[in-house]
Amino acid sequence: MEKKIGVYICTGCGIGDALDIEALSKVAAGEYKVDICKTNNFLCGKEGVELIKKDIEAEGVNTVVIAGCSSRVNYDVFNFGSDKIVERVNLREQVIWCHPANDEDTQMLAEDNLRMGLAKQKNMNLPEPYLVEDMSKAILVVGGGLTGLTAALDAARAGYKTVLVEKEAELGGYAGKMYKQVPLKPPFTELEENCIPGLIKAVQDAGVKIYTSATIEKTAGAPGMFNVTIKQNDSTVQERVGAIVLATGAKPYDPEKLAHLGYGKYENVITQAALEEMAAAGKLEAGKVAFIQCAGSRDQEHLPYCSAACCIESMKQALYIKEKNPEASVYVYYKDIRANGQYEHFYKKAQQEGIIFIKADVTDISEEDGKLTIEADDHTMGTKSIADEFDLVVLANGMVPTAALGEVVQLNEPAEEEAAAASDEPKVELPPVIKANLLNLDYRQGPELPPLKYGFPDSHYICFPYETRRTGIYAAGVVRAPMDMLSAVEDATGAALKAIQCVEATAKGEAVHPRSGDLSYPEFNMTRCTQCKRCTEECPFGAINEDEKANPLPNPTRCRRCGTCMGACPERIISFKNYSVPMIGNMVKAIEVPEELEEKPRILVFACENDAIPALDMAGINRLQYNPWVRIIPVRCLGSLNLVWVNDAMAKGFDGVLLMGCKHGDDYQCHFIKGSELAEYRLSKVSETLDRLGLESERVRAITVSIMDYDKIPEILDKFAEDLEELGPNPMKDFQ
Amino acid sequence: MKYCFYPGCSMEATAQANLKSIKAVAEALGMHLEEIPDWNCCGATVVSSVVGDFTQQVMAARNLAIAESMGLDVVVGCSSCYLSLAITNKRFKEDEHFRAVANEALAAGGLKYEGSLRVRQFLEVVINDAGLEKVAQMVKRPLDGLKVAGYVGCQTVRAIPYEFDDPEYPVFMDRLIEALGAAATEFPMKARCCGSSNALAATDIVVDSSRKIFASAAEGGAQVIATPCPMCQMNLDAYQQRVNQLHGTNYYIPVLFFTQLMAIAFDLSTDAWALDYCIVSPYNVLAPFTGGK
Amino acid sequence: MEQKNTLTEPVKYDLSFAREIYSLENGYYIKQCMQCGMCAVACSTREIMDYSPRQLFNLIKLGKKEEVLSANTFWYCTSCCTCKARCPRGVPLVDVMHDLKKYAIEQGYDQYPQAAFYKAFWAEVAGRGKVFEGGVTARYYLIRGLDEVKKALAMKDVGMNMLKHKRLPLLPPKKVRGLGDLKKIIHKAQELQRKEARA
Amino acid sequence: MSGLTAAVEAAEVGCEVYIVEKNPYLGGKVTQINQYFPKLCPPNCGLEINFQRIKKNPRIHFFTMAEVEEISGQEGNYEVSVKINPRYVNENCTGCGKCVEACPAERANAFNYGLDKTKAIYLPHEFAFPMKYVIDDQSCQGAGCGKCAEVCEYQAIDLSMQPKNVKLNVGAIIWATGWEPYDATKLSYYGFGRYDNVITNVMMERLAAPNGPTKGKIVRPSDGKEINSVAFIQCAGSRDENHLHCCSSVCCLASLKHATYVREQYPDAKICIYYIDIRARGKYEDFFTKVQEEANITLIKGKAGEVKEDPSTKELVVIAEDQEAQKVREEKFDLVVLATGMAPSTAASKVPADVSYDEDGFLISDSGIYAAGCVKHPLDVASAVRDATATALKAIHSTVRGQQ
Repeated sequence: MEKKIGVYICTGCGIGDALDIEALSKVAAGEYKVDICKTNNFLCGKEGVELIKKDIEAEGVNTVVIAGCSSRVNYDVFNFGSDKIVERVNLREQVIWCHPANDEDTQMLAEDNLRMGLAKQKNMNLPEPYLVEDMSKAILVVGGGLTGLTAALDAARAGYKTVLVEKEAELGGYAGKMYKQVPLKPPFTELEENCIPGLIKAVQDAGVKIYTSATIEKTAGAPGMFNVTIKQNDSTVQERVGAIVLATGAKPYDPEKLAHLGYGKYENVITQAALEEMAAAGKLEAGKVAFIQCAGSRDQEHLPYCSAACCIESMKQALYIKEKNPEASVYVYYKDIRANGQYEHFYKKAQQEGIIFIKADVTDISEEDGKLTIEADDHTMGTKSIADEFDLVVLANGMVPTAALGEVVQLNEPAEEEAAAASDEPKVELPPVIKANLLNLDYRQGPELPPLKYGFPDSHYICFPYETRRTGIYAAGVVRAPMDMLSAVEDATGAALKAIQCVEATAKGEAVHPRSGDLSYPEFNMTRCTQCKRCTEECPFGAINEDEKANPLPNPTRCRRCGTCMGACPERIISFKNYSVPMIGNMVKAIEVPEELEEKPRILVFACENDAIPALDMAGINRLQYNPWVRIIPVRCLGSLNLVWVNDAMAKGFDGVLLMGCKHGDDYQCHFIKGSELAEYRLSKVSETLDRLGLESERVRAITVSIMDYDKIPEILDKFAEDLEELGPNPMKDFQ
Repeated sequence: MKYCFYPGCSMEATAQANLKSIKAVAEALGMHLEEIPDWNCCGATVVSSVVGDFTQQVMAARNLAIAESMGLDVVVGCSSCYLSLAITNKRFKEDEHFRAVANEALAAGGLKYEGSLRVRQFLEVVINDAGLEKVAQMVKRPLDGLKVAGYVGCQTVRAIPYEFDDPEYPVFMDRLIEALGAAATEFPMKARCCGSSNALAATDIVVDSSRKIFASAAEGGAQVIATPCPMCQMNLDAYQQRVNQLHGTNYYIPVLFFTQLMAIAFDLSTDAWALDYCIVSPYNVLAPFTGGK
Repeated sequence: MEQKNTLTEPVKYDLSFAREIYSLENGYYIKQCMQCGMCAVACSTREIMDYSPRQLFNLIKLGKKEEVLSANTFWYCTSCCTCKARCPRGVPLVDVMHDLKKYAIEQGYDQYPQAAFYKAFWAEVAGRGKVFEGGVTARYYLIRGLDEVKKALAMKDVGMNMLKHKRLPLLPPKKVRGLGDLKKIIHKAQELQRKEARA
Repeated sequence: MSGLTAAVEAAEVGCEVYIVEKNPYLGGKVTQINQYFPKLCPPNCGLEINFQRIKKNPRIHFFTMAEVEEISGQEGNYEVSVKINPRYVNENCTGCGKCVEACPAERANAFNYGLDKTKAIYLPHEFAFPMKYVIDDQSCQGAGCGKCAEVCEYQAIDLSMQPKNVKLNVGAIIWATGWEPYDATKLSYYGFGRYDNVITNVMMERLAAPNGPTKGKIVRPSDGKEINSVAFIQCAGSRDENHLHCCSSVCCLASLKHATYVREQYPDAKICIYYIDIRARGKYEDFFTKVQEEANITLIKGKAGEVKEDPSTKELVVIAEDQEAQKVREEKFDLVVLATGMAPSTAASKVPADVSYDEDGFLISDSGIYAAGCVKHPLDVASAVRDATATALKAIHSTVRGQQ
């Protein structure tokens, strides 16, 4: 579109008093010859906004550059419709609130910020949404247990075509085989009739398309356009769906591994699952029974995690026994009773029914003519204990997610490994994937959801439990994390909502969380592609497949718009309409780097929009002062950092470059998983190049900052500035 | 203000000072206390250990049954009696089955109790019905500067927790002490047990418990201890000397019923002050306020 | 304080004793104990108790009849109600202790002096409808026997003081007029109590 | 957090959403949390993203300082009357902060649980969204003073502002008013309110927060001194027939997290956690394991029974029965943190509609009016968010049914 630019400089909040506004206007009107450049002392006020609106109507301004406060505020006031480009230049939080007023350096900073804004808008275009042909809004639910049935029912009730695939001949899963179930509603004291039969009927009535004895042979495509091959008996069926809920549940931990608790050795040592069967079959006759909690769970030798449901499940089963035989003696050996929340009532109820709870570690189980004896260390009495005459010992043997059952595969093919080893470049580790035969994704990055820990394809986020590393595919229930039935039901409904959300966003060409609503997407100029595979390997969401010639095959609806591919591409052939390598490059070039003798070093900071930029704003809001030589460029994610920017910066004579990104490692904070890590790894590649050029590699650094680190920002920047002063100016300055 | 009054056995023996002062103070505050005719022992916290809670509560209920016809709140001075009557009453109100069975037993004596009454501690009645303002107005001999440890004891506040004060850290008594012009001292043990009925069978318990209470009161700089409870008063008063002997301490803290302090402050008759009943003599400490009588 | 813990040899769990205790008037509540230990701290005589209430409830659960009935725990309970007010599981510990005292006496575990005191006290109430200190004391020493009288002499200063200050009437209070009815009521109550226990 | 999540998730499906918030800012309790367990990451990070989602989404409308006064109608068609209390600061506010310099009056800072003070005109906290100042009319000296209005260059201050009332027509209602910390003064045996150095877990969050009253330094409230020892008392009010009957399900992990706060600042400090059961369910077990491996952190099986204070040193003594050792321990500490539990907000302020509550006072969902988050069950943040997401779909079902 033909751009008509209006620059509006706000002089309010002390900007006018701290800066030479005239000089600032000259930058826009003079250097950049913008059509319109106006100032106002209260731009976010009614008149201020009117002023801009008038120019839009009368003068046809379609690109508005606003120099004033941070884009974190007044986002609503300065919204002039989706057909206008609005660029915000930060003069308040990141200039006058953290630098001395009427100071030469502060003024230079303000002018550079304006230059960057003006350079940036040059390369900015209005994004056009990517729209799927033959879009499907259907929801596929994989797994017909409690979670799957609930998700399917809730999706269908919301008016979406829903397909349910269950590998067994019968729907219902583990919960379906239960005699009764734990209370799911207040007062949380009464056993409830199994809800599965009713749920199955509701799912059928809701018109869900059901495949039983069916597995998924292949899941190809992307959100809005998944083509799923379902294998039922020996025939296969194709279904086109928009999003997927993975609800394949968990399996009990293999009791064969619990020989130390007598399983396999004594036939009356059984699992919780076996007890459910006995109860359901009405074959539960026992006078003295023991439950052993954490049989496998909370055990570094077996399952390091807690299986979450076993405590209340054992209480329930103990109550079965009491129901059958009120005179029965029932003991529960536990580490901690984890009847969280309102299940405390259930715990008390179990006690009232005469079930005996003993905090103890079981040390030995033995058998004499069919009766079992348990030896334990009793922690509440500080003694050894022996209890005998047990008819039955039930192991609460925990759960293992179905996603964890399969061969673990590392996706960097050997050839590449060697290549990597040969060239001394470090290599990106692709996350291992477990071939669990659940979805069989036709993805460059493996056939299943990448596991987080212990094989659970869980979200890494506390605040975003449905964050997924495969767009449009949401894990729910015990396949996602250990949980009780009450949680699983909620989890199913939540996942159904996320799936619905995904198809709705995809239909509009919008991104899903975290850049919800973003219409831009990466476009590839294939003519210059060298098939280096970096984009296909580094995309954190497996959005890009490869053809046999290793050409990238982008799937825009899988894309989360982080720009990691753009940063990875050595040929710079990947760009977004409103975010591209040249755009940032031009911003770098727009900054004025003074001559060496002026002794005004320059530091370029690439800062992550999600955490580092707000932290910098906070430093301003708290009026923390820091070095004025820094020039800050926000990036979507450090993953989008393209090395050419660093080269440009050094060539232009910047004395140092600093990357501010999110924490990585096990507790990573990057919302695009590996962004900041990738940036650091790329940086490690530049360092030698720099050394070769006789430039100290210390000039280019990456650090991690969290949104709460604002108080540390002055120290970080000042320290870096000092270090650079010691190194002396960038020799490249002379070649300007 | 009319009330049914349940004195309890100790008031006729070890705690006559309590009875005298309660009656006088009540009258002064315009409360008419009508003694429950032919009342019997409530069983305290002892009897149930021999005959069980149910029988003990039925015994206690006999008094309530008699009182019910009078239709007045039942006021109790003794903490132990208050405990047993209050809990019994609560069960009659809340537990239908218990009420039915208990009435079956009462019927054997031609009685019946519907559970219509309120059972209240005299201390609480003074504060809630008469009110601290009224009390302050009545003061003729302000106990200025007298440092009093308000020893509520255990059963008064824990019979029915939060019924009228915090079961662990009560403040009612302190407010009352202040209303009399005296100063309520910091006294962490104000609601700890004195050893109760163990005086005879396990003196060591009483001695040991009392020692801790004296220590706490002394640390707060108390000159006298004031209590609503006959049992507490007896243990702390009668065994103070013993504590000193056994522990080489030399506590000298007179122990009075709060009603005695009220009687003095209100300038009622010396008979109502009933100071002669105190084993640890309070005369010196109280001299500044008892002058002229 | 070091609580007594004689359980050196392994415990054999046995619920029959526990069931007997759980069937006492307030025994039902013991089942709700979640072994938090609040009572152990709340107790005003905890220093001299050999088992804290929590431990005692645990022993009951483990079926240690002998340890439970010979424990001093419930005898040293002063009914101060602190534990009862604090117990997070709403166990009326004081009332449970009353039950245990009664049960212990019935089982012949009445060697503790408190047992004698309670019997003496009850005898007074049953005979007069009111309590007379003098009577209780006399009966107490009758039950405890001579050696106890030595202790009494050591205590006589206390007694003398009480007398001196008119706190020990020499004559008992008047009998309750309705004593006959009261006795009928008590008799009936006892009968009903036994019936309730069976039900 | 639950309300925010439910709103954003529903709006991103395509619904029109109204948020009614009684605070002058969005985000609720999590804005006062320093770090989340088990990742020890800052809540403001996730909040920032949610606020971005709100900013970008034209379908979300919100009112701060607002309360629901009346609800009429039925599923699919409710009329909700909302009272908007005066902020005394209008939309002109640019957040420049000049007013604060001028304001003579002070108030106890509720955001920091009264651990420090702000001026009567104040920004609730740095990350406050919307970033507008607000006046506390309880402590403001009113028009008579008016100093803030004088210095404000943008006519943003209106001391005569009156409550407003808005009517909303909606298809479904999600009630996500969350929880309140249980009143620790009711646990008199722990001495909260009498002993300066006995604090609650929510106060601990503020003490450890960089934007808290001590700039993140954990010290003794009595004298600002550094600490050598801390005790954490679990189930302070929870799992208790006399207080909160149910388990609050987050306190164990919160205290384990607080132990890491202390450990980070005081590598040698003695840390004791008194507990009945450690309820680190699911993968939280890893966090529990990690904390146990820390040196000098002792877990004591036995609920703390009592706290005593030495009036001279303000030191505290925690008395508890150590069940592993079979003895009652008395330990000295500089600081005692009560793991007070969650009381549903509906225990204090009910929903102005015909709804039911369970015996713990939690709101029971009904088709049309749904409970989400901690007003429904005691939940940790991740579970509350999950629950809120699910509830958003249930609300959408109501609108679907409403149209039929």
